[in-house]
Amino acid sequence: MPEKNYSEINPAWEGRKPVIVGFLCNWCSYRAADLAGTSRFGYPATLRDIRIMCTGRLDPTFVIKALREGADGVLVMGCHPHQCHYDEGNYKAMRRMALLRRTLAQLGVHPDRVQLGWASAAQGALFTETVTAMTERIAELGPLEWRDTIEDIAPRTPSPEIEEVAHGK
Amino acid sequence: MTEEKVGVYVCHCGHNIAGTVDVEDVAEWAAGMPNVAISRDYKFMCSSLGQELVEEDVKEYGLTRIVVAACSPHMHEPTFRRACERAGLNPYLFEMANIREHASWVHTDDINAATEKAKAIVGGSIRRVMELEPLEPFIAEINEPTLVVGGGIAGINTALEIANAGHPVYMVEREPSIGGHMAQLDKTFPTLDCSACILTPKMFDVGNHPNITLMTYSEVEQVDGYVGNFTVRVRKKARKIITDLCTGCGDCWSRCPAKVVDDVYEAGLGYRTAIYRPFPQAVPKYPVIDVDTCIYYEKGTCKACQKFCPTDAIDFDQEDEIVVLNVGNIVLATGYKLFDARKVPQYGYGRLANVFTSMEFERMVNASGPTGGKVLLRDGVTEPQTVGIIHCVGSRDRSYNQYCSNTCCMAALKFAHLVKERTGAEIYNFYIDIRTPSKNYEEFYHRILEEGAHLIRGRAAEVTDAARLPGEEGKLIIQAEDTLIGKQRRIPVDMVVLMAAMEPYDDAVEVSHRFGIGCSEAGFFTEKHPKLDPVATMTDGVFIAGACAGPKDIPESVEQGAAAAARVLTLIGQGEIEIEPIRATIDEDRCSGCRICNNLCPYSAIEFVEDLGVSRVNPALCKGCGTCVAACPSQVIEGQHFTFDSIMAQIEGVLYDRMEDTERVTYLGSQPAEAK
Amino acid sequence: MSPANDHYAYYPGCSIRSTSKAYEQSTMKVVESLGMTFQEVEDWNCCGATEYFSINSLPAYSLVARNLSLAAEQGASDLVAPCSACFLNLHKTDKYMGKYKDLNEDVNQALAAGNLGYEPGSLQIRHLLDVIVEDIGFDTIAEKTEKPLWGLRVAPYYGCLIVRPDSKYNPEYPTHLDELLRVLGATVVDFPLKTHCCGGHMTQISDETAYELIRRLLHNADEYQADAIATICPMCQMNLDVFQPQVNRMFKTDFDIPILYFTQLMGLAFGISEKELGFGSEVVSANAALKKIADEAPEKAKKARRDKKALPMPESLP
Amino acid sequence: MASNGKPKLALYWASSCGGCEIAVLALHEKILEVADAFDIVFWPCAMDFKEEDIKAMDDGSIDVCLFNGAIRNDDNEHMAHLLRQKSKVMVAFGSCAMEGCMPGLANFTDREQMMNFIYHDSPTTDNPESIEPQVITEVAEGELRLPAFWNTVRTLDQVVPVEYYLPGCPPEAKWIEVAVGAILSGELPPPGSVIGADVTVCDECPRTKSEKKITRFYRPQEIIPDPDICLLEQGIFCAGIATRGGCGALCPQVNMGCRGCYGPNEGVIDGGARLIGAIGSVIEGRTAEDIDAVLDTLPDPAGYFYRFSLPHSLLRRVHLVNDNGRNVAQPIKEVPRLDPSLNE
Repeated sequence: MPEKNYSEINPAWEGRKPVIVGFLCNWCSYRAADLAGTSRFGYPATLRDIRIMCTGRLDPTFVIKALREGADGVLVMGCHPHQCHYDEGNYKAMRRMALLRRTLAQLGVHPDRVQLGWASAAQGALFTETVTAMTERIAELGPLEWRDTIEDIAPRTPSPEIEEVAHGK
Repeated sequence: MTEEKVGVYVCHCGHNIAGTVDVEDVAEWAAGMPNVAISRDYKFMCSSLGQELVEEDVKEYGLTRIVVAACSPHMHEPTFRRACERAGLNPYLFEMANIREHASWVHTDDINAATEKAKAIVGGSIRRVMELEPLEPFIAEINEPTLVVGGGIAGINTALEIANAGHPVYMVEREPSIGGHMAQLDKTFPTLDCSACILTPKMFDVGNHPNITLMTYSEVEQVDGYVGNFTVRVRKKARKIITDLCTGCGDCWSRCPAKVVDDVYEAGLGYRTAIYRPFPQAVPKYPVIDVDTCIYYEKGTCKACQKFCPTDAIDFDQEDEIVVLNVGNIVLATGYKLFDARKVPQYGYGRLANVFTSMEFERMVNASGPTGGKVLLRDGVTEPQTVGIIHCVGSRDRSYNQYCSNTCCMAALKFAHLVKERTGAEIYNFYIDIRTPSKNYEEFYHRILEEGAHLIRGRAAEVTDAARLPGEEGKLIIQAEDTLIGKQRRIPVDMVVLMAAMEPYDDAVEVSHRFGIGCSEAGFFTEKHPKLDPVATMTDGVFIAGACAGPKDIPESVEQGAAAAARVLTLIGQGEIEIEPIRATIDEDRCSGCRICNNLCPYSAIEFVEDLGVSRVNPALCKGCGTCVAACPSQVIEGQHFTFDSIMAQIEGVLYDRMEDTERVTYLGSQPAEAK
Repeated sequence: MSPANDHYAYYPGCSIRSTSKAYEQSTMKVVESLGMTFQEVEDWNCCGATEYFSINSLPAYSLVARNLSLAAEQGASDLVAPCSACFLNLHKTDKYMGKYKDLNEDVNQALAAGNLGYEPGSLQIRHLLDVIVEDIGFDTIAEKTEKPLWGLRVAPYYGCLIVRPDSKYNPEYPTHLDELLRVLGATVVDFPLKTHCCGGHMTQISDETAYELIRRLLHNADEYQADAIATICPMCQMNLDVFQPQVNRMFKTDFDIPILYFTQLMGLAFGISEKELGFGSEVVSANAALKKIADEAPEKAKKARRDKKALPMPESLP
Repeated sequence: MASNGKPKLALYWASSCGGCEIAVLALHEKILEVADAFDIVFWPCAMDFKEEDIKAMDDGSIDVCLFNGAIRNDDNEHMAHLLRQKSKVMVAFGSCAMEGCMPGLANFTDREQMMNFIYHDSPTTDNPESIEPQVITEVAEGELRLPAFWNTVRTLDQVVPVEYYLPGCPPEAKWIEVAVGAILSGELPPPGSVIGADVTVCDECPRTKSEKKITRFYRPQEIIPDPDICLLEQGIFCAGIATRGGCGALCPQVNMGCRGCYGPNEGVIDGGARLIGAIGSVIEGRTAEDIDAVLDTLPDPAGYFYRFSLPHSLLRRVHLVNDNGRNVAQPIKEVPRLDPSLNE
C-alpha cells in the first residue's frame, strides 16, 4: 500500500505519519498478522506491534506508556470470545479496556485512539481491515503528541524579573 | 547491565525481506543501539550457516543476548533457541524480531516505510532482549494411572488401548451402564452391522479388564493438580444395591410396580421400572434404584424389590461415596446429547403424535426396543405407509446451531433403508445437502436412492395436520420447497422423523471449567489445534475424544479414542514432561493479600495461603497467560519472559523515533525494598 | 407490574375508526381497567397501508414518519398500534430509517418542510398484544380476571404481520396469544394455521383466491372445534367475519365461527359488559359462543388410562 | 551543621492546604525533641524568617529541607529552586510535593477554565466587575505582584532533584518520626527512597478479604457497608489494593474506601493504571453491554484512580489542544462504550 499523504486528511500530520502501537496476543491476532503477511495483504505501515501471550496480560500501564511516549493510538487485538487460548483472557481484556477507555477519555484521549478488536488466526483480512480503518480514524483525529501536553506548563503571563536559580546543590 | 553484549542479525530471507526492507540500513542502525556489540545482515539466517554464524559470534565475542530479525517467531523461534543453546547461551535470552510477515510482506510497495517499521520492530526487540532473564524448563513426573471420563464408544476405546498396554485406568460414567449412545442404536451405517454385536464385547472387556477400575453412576466433582499429577474427586452415587451380593438375576425389576418413561436409554419411547438395569447387556450388570421414581422413597412403603431379592442385595439406606483418585492424565469422552426438537415448534414434536425424533426412531427399529423392532405409529399398532424424514433439525440453522451435525445425513439414509426393509412404506427425505464424505458413505447413499427412497432437496417449512387438499385428511403434511424443481410441495405422510442435531450436554461448559479446558459457546470442548492437535487441549495432560469436541460418528469417535490413548501412552512412556517456563510468580513478601487475582486464573493455579495472608502461584498449573500479572494492583506478580520491564522497554524501543528528547519517566521508589 | 402511565403514544389507524370500532372500544376498556393511559398521537395520518409502499416508497415512508415525528414530539417512549398493518409500517419505517442513511436524510428533508423531524430509534414501536403481554404480564391479567372464559374453545390467530423476522416472538409458531387466552380461562385449541394469510386485500382483487385462504383458516379452526377465533388485527377480523357467509356459499360449507378481538375476550374475562366491548357488531354472531362460557372450570380431562400398546408421547415444552 | 552542632532544618509550604504543617505538630511531645535536635532555620508557617534570610545562606548549608506542597505557580517553583540550592537533602514531604495530590486535580482542566469558573461562573461567585487576579497591578503606591499561575501542576521532583519522599495526605506521625530518626542517626536510605511501607493498604486492613466479583458499584450514600468485609467486595470503591500502606488503613476502618493518599505501591509507575487493571479484572459481565452497565455505576473513574497522583502519573494531566495559540484542556465528555461487535 503506497504511503498516504496524511497531511491531506489533517494538516497537522505535516512531516510525519500516524504511529500506532499494537498489542497482539500470541495465539490469534499475532497469527492473523502473520497470515496477512503470508497472504501479502497490504496495510498502512503505521502499526508497530508487540507480542504478548494473551490480551489478559495487557497491563493498562502499557497502553498509557505508549501514548505517553509518542504513539498516536494503541490497538489491542485478541481472540474472539470463547476462542481465547487461555479460556477467558479476552473477556478480562475487554473489561479492563472498557474502564481504561473511560478513564482516558476524561484525560482527553479520544476513545477511537485506544481500540480493542478480535481476529482469529484465520482472519488475516480482518486484521488488515482493522489496522487500515484505525489508521484512517487516527489520521482524522490528528497527532496526539503527548510530549507537547507535558511540556506545556504554559505560564501565560511570564514574569521575567523573578531571578533564575540554578538546579542542584 | 553495561557488560551485556547483544548480537543483532538481520535476515534477507533471500528476496523476501531484502526486497522491501533495506536490511543493510537496519543492521547499521541497530549497531548504534546501546549494548549492541555485533550487528550483521545475512542472506538466510535459518540456514545451518546462519545458525552457525550466531553460535560462532557468541563464542568469539562473548555475546550474552541475541536478536534475530527475520520471520515470525511461530516459524523459527525454536530453531534459534536451539542455536543459542548449542552456543552455551540460555535459550530464553533470545528474541525474534518479525520483519517479514509484519513488515516486508505487508508493505511491499514502500521501501522507506517498511524499513522504518523494521527498525521499530528491531528496536523493540533489542530493548526487550536486554530485560530478559535466563529460564529453565520445569520437569513434571507422570503418574501412571489414567482417568477416562465417559463410557461411550470413544471412552471405551481409550480405556482399552491404555489398559491393554499394561497401565491402570479409571473409567467414570454418569449413567448406570457404559455403552453410551451406541448402545441405543440398532444398525450402524454404512455397513448396517448390528450395533450391539460390535459394542457388547468391548463393554464386556472394560468390565472385566484387570487394569480397568470401572465406576458407573458416578461423576467427577473436582479436579486439582497438573499434568502427571492430578487429584480427582469422584462421587459414586448410591445405587442402593450392594453390588458384592447382587447377581443381576432380575427378580427385583420384574417385581417393581413403578413404571416410568425411560427418557435416557429408551429416548422417551419406552418404559422402565424404578429399579432398573438400562438394557440387558449393561456393564456392570447390577441394577440401580432411581430414588426420584421409587415408590418407597415417595410413600415410605413398597420394598417389593427387597422382598424378592434372593441375595439381600438391596440397601435403601446406602449413601453416596466419595473416591479420591491420583492420576497422571485425563481423557474426556463425555459425548453429546440430542437437540430438543420441541424447540422447533413448526415441526410439531410434542404436539403432533406421529412426529418422532431420530433417537426415538432408533429405539423403535431396535429389536430389543419398545416395539420389538417394528416401525409403528404412536398408537403402537399401525404401520405407516409413508414416512417423512426431515434432516438438519436444530443444525445448520442460525436460530439453533449453525454447525452441521455431521452424522444425521447418514443416519437418515439408514432410517430410509430400515423403513423400507421393515414396512415397505414410501420414504421422503427432506434435506438441505446430502453430506457423505467418509469411506463407503456415498455408495450407501446411492444404494438408498436405488432402493426407491424419495429425496427432496428442500428444507421443510412445517409439519402440520391441517389438511387442505384431497388425500391429506388424517395425515401429517410436510410442506417444503423442492429446490431442484423449484416448486412448493406438500407431502402427506403417516410418520415424521426429525433428525435432531447433536449438542453438547447442558453442563458441558461447567465441566470444561472443572477440568480447566476451553469450550465453544455451545459447549463443545476446544482442541489444542483443530488440525494438528485434535485430541489435546490447552491444559497439558487433559485430552478429549469423541463427540464432546463436536458432532462425530462412530468411526471418528473410535479413532479419537485411540488417538487420545496414544497421546497418554507417550507421556506415560516418557515418565516426565518438560513444561515451558513462561509462568507467573508472586513476590510473597510483598503480596498484600488483597485477593484480586484469586479467581482470575483459568487454571486455578493461584491459591490463597490463609495463614500467611498471601496468594501463591502453583507453577505446574500456571500456563503463563499473564492475566493475574496485569491485574495485580500492587505489581508484585511478575510474568516470566513477558515481564513488566521487558514490555515497557519494548514499547520504548518500537517508539525509537518518537522518543527522542522525551524526558525519561521517573518513578517513585526506584530502589528495591530490601535496600532500605 | 404496573406500567408508567404516560409513556405510551397511541396510534389508532383508520380501520379502528371505521370497520373495527369494536376493537377500539374493547381496547380502551381493557387498557383503562389495567390502569394504563394511551395518549393518542395528535393529528395522525394514514399509515400508508400496503399499497402506497409499492407505488412510491419515499412519500410512503415520509407519510409514516410524520406519525413517528408527532408521537416522539409528544414525549412518548413507546408507540402502540392495535392494528397489525399499522404496526408493521410504523416499525418498518423506524427500522429502515435507522438502517439506511439516505432514506433517513430524504425522509427528514420531507418532514422538515412541515417543521417536523424524526430520529430513528427514539420510539419503541409496539403492537398492542406485545404491550399487554410484556408490560402488563400474565400475572396481572390473571389477577384481573373476574369471569374466566371457562369452557370456551378459542383458536388463537396471529395473522402474518406481527411475526415478520424482527419479531421477538417465535415467528414460525408464536404462542404468546395462546398463553394470554389460557390465562383468561379459555381452552386454547391447537391452530396450525395461526400465522397463515387471511387473504388480505385479495378480497378486492380476486375473491376466489381470498375465499380459499379464508376457508382454510375456518376449516382448520372448525377441525379443532373452536367456538371462536381470537384475532389481533382489523384486517384479519374483517376477512374472516364479513366474508364467512360468502365462503360458506362458495364452498357449500356451514361455518359459524365468530371472529373476536382478543381485547373483547379480555374485557369479558375482566367482567366488562358485552355492550361496552362492542359485541353485536360482528357479522357472525358471537351469541352462541358466549353462551358456552361456563360458571365452572371444565373438568380436567381424566388422564386416559394408558393404552398398553401405545407408545409414550413426549411432553410439550413447558 | 550549625555552630551549636545541631543539623539545620528547613520546612517550607508551597501549593498545599497546610495539613502537612499540622502533621508535624501531630508529633505531639516529640516535637520538643525535634526542636532540641535541630536548628530550625526556616519555617514560614511557624517562625519569622524571610526569603532574604535563605538567600543569605551558603549553598548546601541547610542539612534537610522538608518541602510540602505542589508546584502550582512561579513562586512555588522559585522557592523549590532556592531551597534545593541551599539544602543538602531535599524531602518531598506529603502527597502534594510527592505526587500532586488535591492541587494536582487542577490538571483535569487548564488555567483559563479554572479562572473562569472560580472568578466568574461558579454559582456562589459575586464578581460584577469581572475582576481576575493579575500578576502585576499598578496602584497609586506602586506595583503589586502576585505569583504567576502555571497551566499545569507539577510535583517537586519534576522541578528539582529530590532525595526522599514522605507520602501521605498528610504523612502519619510515625513515618515523620522514622524520617527524623534516620536523619539524626545518619542512617539514611539510598536516595530516591520512599519512607513508607512496601505493601499496600490491604495488608494493614483488618477486613476479611475473599475472591472478588463486582456486579455494580455503590457510592457511599447508597449503601451501609458490612463492617467486617472488604469494601471493594461490597462494591464500594477502595484504592487500598493499589495504595502504599503505612497509614494503618485508617479510612477502611471507618467504613470509607481508601482514597489513595499514600500513592501507588513501591515500584509502580502509574498507580491509576494499576487500579484500572485490578478493578477491571473483578467486574462482572461477558458482553459489551453488561460490562458497560457495571461501569456506568462508577462515574468519574479518572477521579477515583488519579485522585492523588495525576501530576505524577505517566500522562500527568488532561490532553491540551492548541486552540488559536492557547493550549486548552480537552477532556472527552461522552462516556466511551464498548462496541457490541466485540460480543462476537
